[in-house]
Amino acid sequence: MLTIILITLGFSLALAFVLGFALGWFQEIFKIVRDPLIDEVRAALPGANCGGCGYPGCDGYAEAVASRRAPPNKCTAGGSSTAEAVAKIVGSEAKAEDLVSVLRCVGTKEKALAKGEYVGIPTCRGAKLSAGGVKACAWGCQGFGDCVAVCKFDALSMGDQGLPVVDYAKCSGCGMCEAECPQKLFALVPKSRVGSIVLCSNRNPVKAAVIKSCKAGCIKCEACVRECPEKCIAMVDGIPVTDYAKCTSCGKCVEKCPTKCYRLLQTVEA
Amino acid sequence: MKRLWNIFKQGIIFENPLLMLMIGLCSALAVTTSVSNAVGMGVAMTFVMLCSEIMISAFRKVIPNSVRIPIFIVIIAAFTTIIDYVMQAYFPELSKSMGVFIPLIVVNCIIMGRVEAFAYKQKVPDAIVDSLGMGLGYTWVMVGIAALRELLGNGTLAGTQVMPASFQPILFFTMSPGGFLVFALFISFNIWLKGRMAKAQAAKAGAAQEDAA
Amino acid sequence: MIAKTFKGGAHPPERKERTSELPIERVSPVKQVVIPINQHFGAPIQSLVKVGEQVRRGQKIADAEGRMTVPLHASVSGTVAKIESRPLANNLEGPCIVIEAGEVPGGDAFLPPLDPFACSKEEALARVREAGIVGMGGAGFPTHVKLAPTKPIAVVIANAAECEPFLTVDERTMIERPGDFVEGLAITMRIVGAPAGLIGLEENKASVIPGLEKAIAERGRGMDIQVKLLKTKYPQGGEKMLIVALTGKEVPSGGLPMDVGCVVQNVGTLVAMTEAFREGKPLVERALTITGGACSQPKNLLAPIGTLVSDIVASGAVRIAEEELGRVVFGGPMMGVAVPGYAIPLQKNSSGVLFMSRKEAAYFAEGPCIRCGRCMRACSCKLSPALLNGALKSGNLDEAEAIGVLDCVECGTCSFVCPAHIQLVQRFRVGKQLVRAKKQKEAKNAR
Amino acid sequence: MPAKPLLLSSSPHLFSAVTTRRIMLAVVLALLPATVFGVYLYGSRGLFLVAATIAAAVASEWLFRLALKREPSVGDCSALVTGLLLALTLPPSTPLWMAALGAVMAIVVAKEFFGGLGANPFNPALIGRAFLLMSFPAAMTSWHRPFAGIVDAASSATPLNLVKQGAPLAELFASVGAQDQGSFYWQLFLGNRSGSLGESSILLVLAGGLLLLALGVIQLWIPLTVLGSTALFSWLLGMDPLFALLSGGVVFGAFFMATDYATSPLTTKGKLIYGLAIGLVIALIRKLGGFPEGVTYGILVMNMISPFLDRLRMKKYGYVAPKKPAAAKEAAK
Amino acid sequence: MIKQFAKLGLILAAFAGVACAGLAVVYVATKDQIAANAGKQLNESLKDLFAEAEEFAPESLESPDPAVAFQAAYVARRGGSPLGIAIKASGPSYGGDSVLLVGVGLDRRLVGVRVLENKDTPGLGANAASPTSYVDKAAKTTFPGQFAGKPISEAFEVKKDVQAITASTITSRALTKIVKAAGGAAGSWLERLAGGK
Amino acid sequence: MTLLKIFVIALLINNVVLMRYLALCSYIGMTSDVGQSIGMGFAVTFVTVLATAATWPIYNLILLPLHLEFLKILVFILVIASLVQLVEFYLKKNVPGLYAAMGIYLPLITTNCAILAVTFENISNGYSFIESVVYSVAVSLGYLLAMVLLAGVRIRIKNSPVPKFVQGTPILFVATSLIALAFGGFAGLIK
Ligand SMILES: Cc1cc2nc3c(=O)[nH]c(=O)nc-3n(C[C@H](O)[C@H](O)[C@H](O)COP(=O)(O)O)c2cc1C
Ligand SMILES: Cc1cc2nc3c(=O)[nH]c(=O)nc-3n(C[C@H](O)[C@H](O)[C@H](O)COP(=O)(O)O)c2cc1C
Ligand SMILES: Cc1cc2nc3c(=O)[nH]c(=O)nc-3n(C[C@H](O)[C@H](O)[C@H](O)COP(=O)(O)O)c2cc1C
Ligand SMILES: Cc1cc2nc3c(=O)[nH]c(=O)nc-3n(C[C@H](O)[C@H](O)[C@H](O)CO)c2cc1C
Ligand code: SF4
Ligand code: SF4
Ligand code: SF4
Ligand code: SF4
Ligand code: FES
Repeated sequence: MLTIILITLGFSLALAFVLGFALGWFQEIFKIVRDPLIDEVRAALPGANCGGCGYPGCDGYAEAVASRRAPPNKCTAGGSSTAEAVAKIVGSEAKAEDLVSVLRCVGTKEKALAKGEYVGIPTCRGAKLSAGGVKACAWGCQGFGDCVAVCKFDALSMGDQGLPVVDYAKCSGCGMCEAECPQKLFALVPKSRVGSIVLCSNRNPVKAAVIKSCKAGCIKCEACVRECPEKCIAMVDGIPVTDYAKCTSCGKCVEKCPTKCYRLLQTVEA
Repeated sequence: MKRLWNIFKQGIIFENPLLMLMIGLCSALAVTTSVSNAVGMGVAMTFVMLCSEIMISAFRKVIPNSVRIPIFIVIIAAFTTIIDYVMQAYFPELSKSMGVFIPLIVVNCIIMGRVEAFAYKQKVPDAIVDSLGMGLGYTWVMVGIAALRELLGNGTLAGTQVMPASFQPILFFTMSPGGFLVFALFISFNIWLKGRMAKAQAAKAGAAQEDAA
Repeated sequence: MIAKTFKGGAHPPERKERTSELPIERVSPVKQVVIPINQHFGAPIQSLVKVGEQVRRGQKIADAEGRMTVPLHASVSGTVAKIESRPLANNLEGPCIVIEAGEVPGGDAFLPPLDPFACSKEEALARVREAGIVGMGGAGFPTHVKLAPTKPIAVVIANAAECEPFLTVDERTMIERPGDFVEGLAITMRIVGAPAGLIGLEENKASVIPGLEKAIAERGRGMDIQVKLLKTKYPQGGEKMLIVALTGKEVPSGGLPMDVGCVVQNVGTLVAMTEAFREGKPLVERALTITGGACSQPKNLLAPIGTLVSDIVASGAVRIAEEELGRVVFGGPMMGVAVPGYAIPLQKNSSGVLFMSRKEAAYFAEGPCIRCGRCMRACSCKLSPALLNGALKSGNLDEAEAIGVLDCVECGTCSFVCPAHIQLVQRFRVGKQLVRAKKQKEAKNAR
Repeated sequence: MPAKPLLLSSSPHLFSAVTTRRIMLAVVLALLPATVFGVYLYGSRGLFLVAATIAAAVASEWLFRLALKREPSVGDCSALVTGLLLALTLPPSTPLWMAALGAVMAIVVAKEFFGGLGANPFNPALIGRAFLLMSFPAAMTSWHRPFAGIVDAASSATPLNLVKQGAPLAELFASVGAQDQGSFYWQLFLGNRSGSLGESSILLVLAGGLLLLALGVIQLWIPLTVLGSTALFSWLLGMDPLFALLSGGVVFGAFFMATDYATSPLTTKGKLIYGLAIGLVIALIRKLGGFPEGVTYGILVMNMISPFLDRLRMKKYGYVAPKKPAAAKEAAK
Repeated sequence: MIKQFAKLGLILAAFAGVACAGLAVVYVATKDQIAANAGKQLNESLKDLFAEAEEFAPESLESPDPAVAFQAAYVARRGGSPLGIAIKASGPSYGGDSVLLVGVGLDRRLVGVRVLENKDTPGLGANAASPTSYVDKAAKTTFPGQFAGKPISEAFEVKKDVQAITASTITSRALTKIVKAAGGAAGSWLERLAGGK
Repeated sequence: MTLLKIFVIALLINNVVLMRYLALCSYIGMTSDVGQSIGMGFAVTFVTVLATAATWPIYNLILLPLHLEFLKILVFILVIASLVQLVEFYLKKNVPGLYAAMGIYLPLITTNCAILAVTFENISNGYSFIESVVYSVAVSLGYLLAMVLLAGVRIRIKNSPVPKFVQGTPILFVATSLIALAFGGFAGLIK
């Protein structure tokens, strides 16, 4: 019994000593060199891997930032706070505004008329490409929710009106929906912005044509342009555009818009 | 006390090693052809986990970070060897039918995982409770799988005939394809359960928020 | 003659019998034309006229600088009533010049005739552009660009396959105007300097051969022009398929016919060329087939560009059974575009309008792919539609590109043969757009 | 203007008349001769077996999709085909409940778990068969003489079994009532032998297979290579190639099961390799393996390889070999 | 630096030393029991075959069949005189090697056959080892049981003088082959025994 | 012949993953891509052979003569863990190309139970050194084979509408079940 224990002890002590020694030694020789900055930056990123920054996931962006190949404010999802944090780590100035995505279409199922009986693949891009869209309005929302599918932040859902609904609390302003929508219906708007906005993208200047296709759209009556006391609204390429430098959010345009497609941004977000 | 109970609960359901964390799968499939094997394996695992967690938790202050892995291995291997020999000596049948899987406890990801993630950082009582919870969590799943497999594949439960004599055992379930299939169904059941629980929790949280408002 | 062909393809029902015997009729004068400004493939052009202005038939009414532009001509004499956005045959809206027909002093404003074989090459190309000629069998590619290739051309191919079911204009044109057709081919050969010309037509049109042979003898100017028979199979008329069938060469991926020494021209385009030189007539009217199950009196018609199809129907030239109408298609049934109504103007490349009955237009819901492999065998480009579909459905754009989504010519053969009625072409169209967008983005990032 | 809204959809606007359901019904039609012959050989028992598997297959597919709130798919008739094929590959004496269990396994586990029609990587009917073979080996390896009725004790080895056991030639001939080599082959061809319900008459199976070929439901590649390579490798391994083709379920498997769309490669090159390899595995299992018959496993094993064979695509039209990065660099210089 | 590594080594060694010492204790404590377990099944089977025997003396025998290997052989003795011989023989069967214990008495008849190891299919070949699976239901004879009392000179042909397990001809033949080989070797041993005396 | 027998049995008939349920963690984890599974498979093959070459002599030449066979588990696992470390260090420094291809798999290998199982079985089966090496190659190639096959099935699963309740790991085990069922055909291939 005792001999066995002794032999065991001798053997194991020798083995363990050698191993422990060797391990410590090896760790010293083959120290892994990796820029610790990368990990630091990575830790400051939200980790949604949404690709909004234009790099392959958060890791890719972290590496790019750490090696100074990318500015610190590219993470749209993280917004200004992340940009600041990242900037602090790599030691540069950050300038980023928190954005949210606003849908510029009010053509609900009832209001915007269907063009025919669309029977192709149920995606907005498919409908647009093969049938020029499913609605009489060539600019309106197709309602198949391509945007909903790409939103990584669960901020979009398809409302029962057939239009996507943005949850402004969750929207990170990453812009995926804006890029995906074949009708280019989303506007990325700074969270802090106040003022009015038209929620219609129909650029057909012919009033009759608009009325025939959508009961909610902008009919080019230009009431908003006329009524604005600050004269800050102008028709650009068929739709009214607000100059936010001048807009005071007085609400006159909203009041006068016959189809109620002019809104104040605050009420959109509510 | 509540804290310990919570730790215990984690292992049994919420962080059940087999179902939720999906580690240590090999033994779970290999020895679940009969309930007695499953119990044996569960006990052996729990024993090794308990002893190792106690040791490591107790000595966590003196184990240097850079050689902690070899030390963990030494400790786990020692207890594995002990249970191996004990089973060979006193439960020879069981030991034989579990074959190489008893020695393989040493590489079972569950133990290494718990030791590294829990015992090395927590106090001894916590470690004890954690290992018991994890062990029990591991065991009940094993027994569940084994019961189903043994019942369908052999018509018995823990060796006693429970199905009527006219029942024709479906040998598929005692063989490896059957094991994989039953395990798959178990996991999917659990994913469903997890979803249900998460939903319930979310609903609760929502309700609480509304109350507050 | 042994009929040549390509690998793949399918045999949709031909349905040409209703119109193949009917001569091309000129539509009765219309009151109004709606001329889409941009009918060519390339950079947009601008209107040269204002509302209220009087224009003469053949007068240039829109143009712009740039290689990839083609001028537009008034197709009737009259007054410009409006310039506005209208729904077009491609299902999008676009600017159109609306002309109220009326008497205008001076009559037609055609160009002076020009001898294509005597003038210089530059003069000839300028004439082709000035006449507003674009490809009339396909995408409306500016013909003068096609006729100025940067590589030597060995053969000009007259695409007389007319593989689309229902359509019969090309066949009728060859029967009625074989001389103008053959001369157009000769002119093209002269301009690109090709020593040989081939006329490729499907076996179901073999009856036009004697007429063509005679025309070659009379108006072929002794050039090496031959008629070749092709198997009747869709899409025999796709230029890539036509080239491989006739020359055995494949147009390299991403390349053009000129990369294998070919120029391909549609029958209508060739006739338009002859008219542009011999009569000085710009492209102001075109022949087309109006047919389909819901069309109780189908016709081959010659109509001014910009004529609204609804006006043709209203004039009684063709009769439509409204209650049976299920789908209106601009173009052929395999590649045409389904439109929501027919108050839509004809364009330079509108080779037909189909009024399909509800029964013909029967729609099938997409089923799961059963991996039958029919699409793989039918694909005219030897792609793997079933695998492409899988890759695109799971959003794997890299795999889709590797399998060759960008090489798909959208012929629709795969969708036609698919027993599960999977919308393969539509998905590929979307996929092509997405892959291109991705490549662009990557190229930008790389820079 | 039109009375109803017009249909808007992508081109093409015409569709071929071949639909999924028609294809499946064609397979059923092609299987009818063999099925009827099986019922003729084994009486009403054969009919019940077919009914049991079909009912179980169709019902389980319907119920499964109902439970998952998925669109019903029974209308495409693929479950019908699976059920029928399963019955035809079973020993006629298989207890009905067993056969039904196999059908449920085939449909639910092998097909619906993977997403239903076309998504299954393994041949459902053969998974059902392999499951039964593993679960109830005794029942699945007891065969009956035609016309003898299904009596418990009256089991009789199939010709393949006899060969596997090294039985003398005379016994082999006697098992099909033949006197010499020629009439032995002839009897095998006609189908007067014990075996699975639908496989015995090579003549009728071939007739069905040729029908499928004629209708364009299947291509020749797979059946041809399976049969050819089974014969070739059987011969190379020292077995009688003609006997190899006429015994067991090779012909049946080659025409009806190796050709299953969902589990065979899509491309022609893939199909050729697939068929060749199936033949090899069949011959190996028959020669060396534990089973007298290797068709089930030959096909199942190759089902696993089939996703890789899908990569053997044709060169696309106008294929240009991608420039090697090095060459590209040089070109840039 | 070296000192630091040495320290790591020492700590590891300390743990290893304690662990190994503990193991040694457990090993010694369980050694005998394990050794005893190993021979248990064999011993019980031997006792079962030769109930009167007092001791089993190892003997070495050559297998006449190259496919069958003899792992051991024991001469059963009572009061110094042999009662018979038991051969532990293995041979390939359906699912791998099977091990049988074949007992032969001095009367040149099989005393009995015990299946020590069998890896064949449960419900089929493995029925060879099942005490409740009968080849002859009426007489309740199991597959190995049918050999008891058979003279070793018999032809041992499956389906003629040996009843096969249902649908398991391969197993039946494989096991019978082992029995036959053991019987043959026992026969020559008995001859030598007789000759030697 | 016996070496061939050992090989075929370990590769096909008693496949480590499919029939013996070993190395499942990495089998499930590392098969989302065919290339990945091949990389992991070869990495495991390499380490298994090394481990066999190291542990067989240690057991038969050191532990057995010293009557220390009860240290088997402890010594083997330590040896394998150190081996993996050493290989990793070595490759990183000297063969960076190979390291880039294989390196990411190495840490996963330490806890791969198949390797340890092979070293134990070499002993318990009483294999000679050569037999042990052949066995270890066969087992790890069996692992490679199973991985590649699952990776193939996963190509199909990726593009399929798998029902929600079996999505993810469950369907992988269902697929494994069917692969194992198909492997049933190899049973008795060598008797
Ligand atoms: C699938 C497919 C089928 C086509 N079929 C025809 C056809 O039948 N006749 C034709 O003139 N052009 C057809 N085209 C267009 C030709 O490819 C080609 O663009 C045209 O012949 C060029 O002549 P153009 O420029 O004079 O129009 C087809 C194109 C595709 C992609
Ligand atoms: C597709 C198919 C696969 C089969 N697979 C097997 C098998 O794996 N094992 C088996 O024993 N029988 C199988 N059978 C049944 C056998 O082919 C056959 O009934 C029996 O084994 C021997 O038949 P024979 O000797 O009359 O030719 C299969 C039948 C078919 C149609
Ligand atoms: C799943 C399965 C397991 C089998 N297991 C055994 C077995 O353990 N022993 C055996 O002899 N034959 C086994 N077989 C082989 C068949 O039973 C084979 O048909 C039989 O050996 C033929 O002999 P028979 O004349 O007794 O039917 C098995 C077959 C299958 C399909
Ligand atoms: C030619 C052909 C062969 C088929 N063979 C099988 C078969 O062997 N097994 C099966 O379950 N279904 C078969 N089917 C039916 C169907 O394809 C099968 O249910 C799918 O595998 C399910 O995805 C076949 C269908 C066709 C058209
Ligand atoms: S709504 Fe649009 S911008 Fe906002 S998070 Fe979603 S995808 Fe990004
Ligand atoms: S907003 Fe754009 S992407 Fe979203 S549903 Fe409407 S059309 Fe589609
Ligand atoms: S549409 Fe594209 S993929 Fe389909 S057959 Fe034509 S070329 Fe092939
Ligand atoms: S034709 Fe349709 S069902 Fe057949 S393989 Fe192609 S996509 Fe799949
Ligand atoms: S790999 Fe076997 S337990 Fe994890």
